[in-house]
Amino acid sequence: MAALEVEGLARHYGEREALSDVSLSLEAARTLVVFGPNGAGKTTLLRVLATLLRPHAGAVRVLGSSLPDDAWAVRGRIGLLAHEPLLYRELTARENLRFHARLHDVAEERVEEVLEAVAISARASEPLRNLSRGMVQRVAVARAVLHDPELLLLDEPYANLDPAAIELVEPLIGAASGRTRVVCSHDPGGGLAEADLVLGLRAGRTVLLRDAAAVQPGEIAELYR
Amino acid sequence: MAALEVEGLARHYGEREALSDVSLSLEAARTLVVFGPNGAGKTTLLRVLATLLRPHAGAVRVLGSSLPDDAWAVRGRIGLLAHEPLLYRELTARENLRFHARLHDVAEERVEEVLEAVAISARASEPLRNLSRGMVQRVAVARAVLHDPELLLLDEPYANLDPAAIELVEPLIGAASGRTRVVCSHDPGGGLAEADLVLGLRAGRTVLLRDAAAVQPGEIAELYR
Amino acid sequence: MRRTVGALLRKELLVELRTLESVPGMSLFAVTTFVVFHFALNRNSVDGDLASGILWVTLLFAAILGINRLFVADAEEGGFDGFLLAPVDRSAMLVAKVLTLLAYLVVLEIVAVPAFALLLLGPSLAGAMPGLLVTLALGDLGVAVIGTLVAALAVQTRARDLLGPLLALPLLVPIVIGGARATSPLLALSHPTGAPARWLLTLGLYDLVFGLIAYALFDFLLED
Amino acid sequence: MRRTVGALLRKELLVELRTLESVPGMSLFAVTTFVVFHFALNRNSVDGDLASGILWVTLLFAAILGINRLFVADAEEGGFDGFLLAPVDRSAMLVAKVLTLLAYLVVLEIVAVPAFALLLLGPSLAGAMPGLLVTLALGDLGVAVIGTLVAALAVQTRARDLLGPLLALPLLVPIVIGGARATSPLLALSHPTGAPARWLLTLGLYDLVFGLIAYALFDFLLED
Amino acid sequence: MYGKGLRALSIATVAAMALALALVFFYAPLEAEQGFLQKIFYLHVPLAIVALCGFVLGGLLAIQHLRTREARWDMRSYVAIHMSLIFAVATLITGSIWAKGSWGHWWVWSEPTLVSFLIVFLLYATYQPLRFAIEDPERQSRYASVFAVTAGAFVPLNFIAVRLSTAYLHPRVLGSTSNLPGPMALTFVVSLAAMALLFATLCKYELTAKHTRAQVRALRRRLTGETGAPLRQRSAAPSLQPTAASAGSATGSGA
Ligand code: HEM
Ligand SMILES: Nc1ncnc2c1ncn2[C@@H]1O[C@H](COP(=O)(O)OP(=O)(O)OP(=O)(O)O)[C@@H](O)[C@H]1O
Ligand SMILES: Nc1ncnc2c1ncn2[C@@H]1O[C@H](COP(=O)(O)OP(=O)(O)OP(=O)(O)O)[C@@H](O)[C@H]1O
Ligand SMILES: [Mg+2]
Ligand SMILES: [Mg+2]
Repeated sequence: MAALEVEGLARHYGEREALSDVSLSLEAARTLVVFGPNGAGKTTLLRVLATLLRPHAGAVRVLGSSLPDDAWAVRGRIGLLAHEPLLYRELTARENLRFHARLHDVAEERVEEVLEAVAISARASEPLRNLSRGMVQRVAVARAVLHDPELLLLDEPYANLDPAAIELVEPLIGAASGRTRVVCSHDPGGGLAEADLVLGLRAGRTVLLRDAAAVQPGEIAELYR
Repeated sequence: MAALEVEGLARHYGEREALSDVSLSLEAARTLVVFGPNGAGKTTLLRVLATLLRPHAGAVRVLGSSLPDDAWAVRGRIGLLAHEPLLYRELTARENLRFHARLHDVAEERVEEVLEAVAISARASEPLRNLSRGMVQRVAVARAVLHDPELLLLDEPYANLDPAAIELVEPLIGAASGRTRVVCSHDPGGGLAEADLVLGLRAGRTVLLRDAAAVQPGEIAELYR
Repeated sequence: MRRTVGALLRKELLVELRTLESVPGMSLFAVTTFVVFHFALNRNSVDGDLASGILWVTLLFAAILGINRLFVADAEEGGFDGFLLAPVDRSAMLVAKVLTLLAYLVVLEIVAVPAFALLLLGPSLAGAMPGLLVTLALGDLGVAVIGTLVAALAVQTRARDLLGPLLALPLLVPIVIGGARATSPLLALSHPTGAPARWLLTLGLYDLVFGLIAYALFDFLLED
Repeated sequence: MRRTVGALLRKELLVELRTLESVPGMSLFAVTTFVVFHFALNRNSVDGDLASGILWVTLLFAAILGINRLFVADAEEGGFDGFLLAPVDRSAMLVAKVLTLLAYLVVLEIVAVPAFALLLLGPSLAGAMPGLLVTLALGDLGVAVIGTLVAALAVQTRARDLLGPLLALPLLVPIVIGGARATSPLLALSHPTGAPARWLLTLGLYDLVFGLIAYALFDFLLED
Repeated sequence: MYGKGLRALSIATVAAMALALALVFFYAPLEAEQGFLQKIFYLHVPLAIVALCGFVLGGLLAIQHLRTREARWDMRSYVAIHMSLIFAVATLITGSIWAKGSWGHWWVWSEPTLVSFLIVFLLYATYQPLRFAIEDPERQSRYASVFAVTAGAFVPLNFIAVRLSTAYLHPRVLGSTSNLPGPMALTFVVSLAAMALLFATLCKYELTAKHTRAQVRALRRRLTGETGAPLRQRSAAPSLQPTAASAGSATGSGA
C-alpha cells in the first residue's frame, strides 16, 4: 500500500484557496519533491500531511490512516522540518530535544546521538537564541528525525545550511535515510536529482505530476513562468 | 576611496569571539562574497557593517564614515537584508514599506515601484503573516532597496525565493544593480560567480581573502572542512 | 498522559527558570502593589470588604499578567506545532498549562498574603487562615482553568492580546466577586466569621462547570 | 523629527487597530476592577480618599498592562532593527511611544472615568471635572514617560512580563500619591474643593524631571 | 592595581569602627526614654544614610559609564548598588527591631522616611533581576546603567513626594543631628564616618576580587584556549571584558 494517498485535496485560508484538487500517491521509501513558485501551496500541503492543518475537501491517507480522523495514529511516525524550527529559543538544543524525546517516548541517549549527528554537541548547552541561523536549522533537523519517523516532510530543508552541514544531514534526511520523503524545494537541479516523483504546483493546483525520470529540467523551469 | 575599509575588526558576544582580526577593503560598485561554515561570523560581520552592532576593536570605515562614531552619516545609504525580514507581521507589505519610506524620506511612488519590482503588488494589502515565506522574503528585498542604497548587505538573500523571484530581484540586489554589495552565501558555485572579492571566514577568522578571479572552487570547498 | 504532562511542566519550569526566578519577582511585585494601595487609599490598615476587595483585585491583575504570557513562548517559536506533532493526548497541554498558571497564582499568594497581612491588613490572619485558604484555592482553580482556556483560544486566533483579557475578564468576574464576598467576613475587624458556604459553593460549581467545558473544548482549540 | 514621529505614530496606530492588543484590554480591565470593587465593597458609592485611591490604582494597573505590550511588536519582528537602520533621530522613537501610550491612557480614561462615576462614585463628577482633567493629564504624562522608559528597558530582557511591572510600580508610586491626593478633595462627599496646587505642582515637576531623564537616556536603550 | 590602598583603607575602617563602638558604649549617654535600645540609632541611621548615598553614587557612576562606555565604570556602579542593597537590608532590619522595641510594631506606615525607603528598596531590588535577565554583557551593562541613573534620580524625588504626602514628620532626617546633645552628636558623626569607611572598604574588596577573577580567567583562556575555561555562565554581575588586551594584540599582529 502507498505511504501517501491524496485524492482531490483542497484547503483554503478564509476565501483564499491555497490548495485545490491535489491528488497523488507515493510509495514507501520514495521521495516526492514539490516544486512551485512562492505561494504555490507547498507549505500548506506539507502542513496538511503533517496533520497540522485539516483538509477542507478530499481524502488524505498518510501511512495508511486517513486524515483528519485518524491523525492520532500517524503522529509520531512523521517528522516535519518546517520554515520555522519549531523549537523554544530560550531553551538549549539539548533541553529542546529532551523535551521532544519525552513527548515521543524516545530514550535520552537518542538525543545525544542526533546532536552528534548534526555536529552541534559542542554548542548544545547554549540557548538557541545565541546560535547562528544555520546552527538552529541543524537542531531543527535533529528534532525532525529524533523519533526515527517513517515519513519525512521537509520544507526547504537545506536553507541556511552550509555545504558541510548538508552532507552531514544527508544520512538523516537525505534519500539515503531510506525514509519516505516529501521535500519542498526551490532548487530545480538539486531537487530533481533526489526525486522519485515530482509534483509541480501553481496557485494551489497541480500542473505537473510525474515520475522524476520522465521530467525534463525545462519543465520545472516552466513552472515558474 | 574604497567603499568599505575594515582593519583588525573584532567582535565578541560575551566571551565568545564571533569575529577577530578581520581586515578587508572593497571598492565601490564591486561585490564581496563572504563564505564560511555555520557560525563563522558572517551575520555578525554584516550587522557590524550595518551599524547595528558596535565593533569591539579595529577600524571600520563604511562609505567613508568610520564606525561607530559616524554611524549616523551612513545609515540611509545602506540596505540590509537579514535572516529576519525586519518587518511587522501584522502590517501589510504596503504599510510596512510606506512606514520605511517615511523614515527614509522616500516618495510614496517608490513603494509601488518596488512592490511591482518584486511582483508582490497583488498581495500588498494582506498582513504579512498571511503571506508565504518566500513572499515575505520578497517584501524584505523590497524594503532593503526601497531607499536606493549605495551599499547592500545581503545575508543569504536568495533563501526561500523561487527561481523566478531570484531573476526578478536580480536588477535590485544583483550585480547588475551597480551597487556595492556584501553577500553572505552558502552556495559556492553561485556565490563565486557573482563575486569580485571573496572572504572566507572560519570561527571568526579570515582564512581566505582574494580576488574572485584567483579563487579556485576547491578553495571554497576547503573552507567547510 | 502523566508522562506528557510531566514533560510539558518540565519545559515550562525550564523556560521560567531561564527567564527569572519568579518567586522573588512575585514577592517584590506583591509587596510593591500593597505599598501602592497604601498610598492610593491613604490608609494604614484595611479590613473587611475593602481588604478583601484589594486582595482579589491584586489577584485579578496578577492573573491577567499570567494569562497574557501563558502561551506566548509556544506561539512565537512554533513550539505549539512541535507539541501538536507528538503522538500524545492533547489534553495534556490543558492540564499542564492549568497547573502552570495555578503554580504561578499559588506562588504569588504564598508571598502576597503574608505581605498583605504584614503591610495593610488590620485584623490578624490567624483565625481567617483556613477559610481564606479554601476560598483562594477555589478561586485559583477557576482562574487557572478559565485563563488557560481563554489563552489557548486567543493564541490560536492569532490575536492573543485582544481576546486574552477581553474574554478572560468577563468570565473571571464571577470568581473574583465570589472570592471577595467569601473573604470579606473573614477579614472583618469585629466578629470575623467563616467564609459563607453559599459563596464557596458558587465558586466550586463555577470551577466544576468550566473545568468540564475546558476539558471538552480544549482539543478543538488546538486544531488547525 | 516631526516626520519620523508621524511615521512611527501612524505605524503604531495601524498595528493597534489591526491587533487591538492594548486599549480594549486595558479598558476592560479597569471596568472589571470597578465592578469587582462595587461588589466586594458591598457599597454603592465611595468618595474622597477611597474613591480617588481606587480610581488611581485601577488606572495604574491598567496602564501597566499597556506598558507591558508597548514594544513587544517591535522587539519580536525585528522592527527595532528596521528603525535603527533609518537615518533618523532615535529620540523620535521615545516621543512616538510616549504619545502612543498617552493616547492609550486617554482612551482608557474616557472609558474608565464614566464607568467609575456610574458604578462606584458617590458624589457627582460634574463639579470635579476640570480639576480631574488637569490631574489626570499630569498623571498620564508621567505614566507615559516612565512607562515608555521602563517598557524599553524590560522588552529586551527575557522576563519582560514580570520585570515591566516590577520596574514600573515603584517609579510610579509618586504619581499615584500625587494623583490620588490631588483627586481626593475633588471627590469629597461634603465640601469638595479644587485640586491642591501643591500636588499638581509635584506631579508637574515629577513629569518634567523624568521627561528629561528619559530624553537623555533613551538612546542608550536602542543601541546594538 | 585594584588592590592598592586596600590595606590602608581596611586599617582605617577597623580603627574607625572600633572608635565608634567605644563611643557608642562608653561615651554616649543613655537616652532617657528608650534606654539601651536607643544605641541602635548609631547603627541604624548611618546605615540608612550610607545606603541612600550609595544608591545615588551608583547612579553617578552609571552616568560615567554611559559617557565613556568603559566596563570598569559599570563595575563600580554595580558594586556600589550591590553594597547599598546590603546596607539597605541592614537598615530595614535594624529599623524594624528599633520600631518593635520603641513602638511595638515591626512596621508603621505613618513614617514617611520608612515608607520612601521601602519604595526605594523595592525599586533597587529589581536591579539584579534586570541584569540577570539580559544575557549580552554589553547590553546588560548599558541597561543596568540606564536603570541606575533613573533610580538614582528617583531616590531624592521619591523622598520629597512621600514626605509631602504625610502631614507630620516623625524622624527628622539628616538635619536632626543639630538638635542632638553634644556627646550623642559626636558619637553619631563618628559612627557615620565609620559606616562610610566600611562601605568604601567593602566596595573595594568586591572590586578587587572581581578584577582578579577576571584576570585569572583571561590568562587561563589565553593559555589553554576555549577548551581550558568554559564560557562564563550567565550572571547578573558585570564582567570585565579583556577587550583592551585583545584589541591590542589584534592591531599588533596585523593582517
Ligand atoms: C525600615 C526602615 C526603618 C525603620 C523601621 C526605622 C525606625 C526608626 C525608629 C524606631 C526610630 C526612632 C524614632 C524615635 O526616636 O522614636 C528611627 C529614628 C530615625 N531614623 Fe529610622 N527607621 C527606618 C529607616 C530609616 C531611614 C531609611 C532613615 C534615613 C534616611 C532613617 C533615619 C532615621 C533618623 C534620622 C532617626 C532619628 C530621629 C531622631 O532624631 O530621633 N530611618 N528610625
Ligand atoms: N546574540 C548572540 N549571543 C551570543 N552568541 C551569538 C549571538 N549571535 C551569534 N552568536 C555566536 O556568534 C558566532 C557567529 O554567529 P553568526 O550568526 O555571525 O554566524 P554566521 O556565520 O552568520 O552563521 P550562519 O551561516 O549559521 O548564519 C556563532 O558562534 C554564534 O553562536
Ligand atoms: N495563515 C494564512 N492565512 C492566510 N493565507 C495564508 C496563510 N498561510 C498561507 N497563506 C496563503 O496560502 C498560499 C500558499 O501559501 P504557502 O505557504 O503554502 O506557499 P508556499 O508554496 O510554501 O510558498 P513559499 O515558497 O513562499 O514558501 C499563499 O497565497 C499564502 O499567502
Ligand atoms: Mg513555504
Ligand atoms: Mg548567518
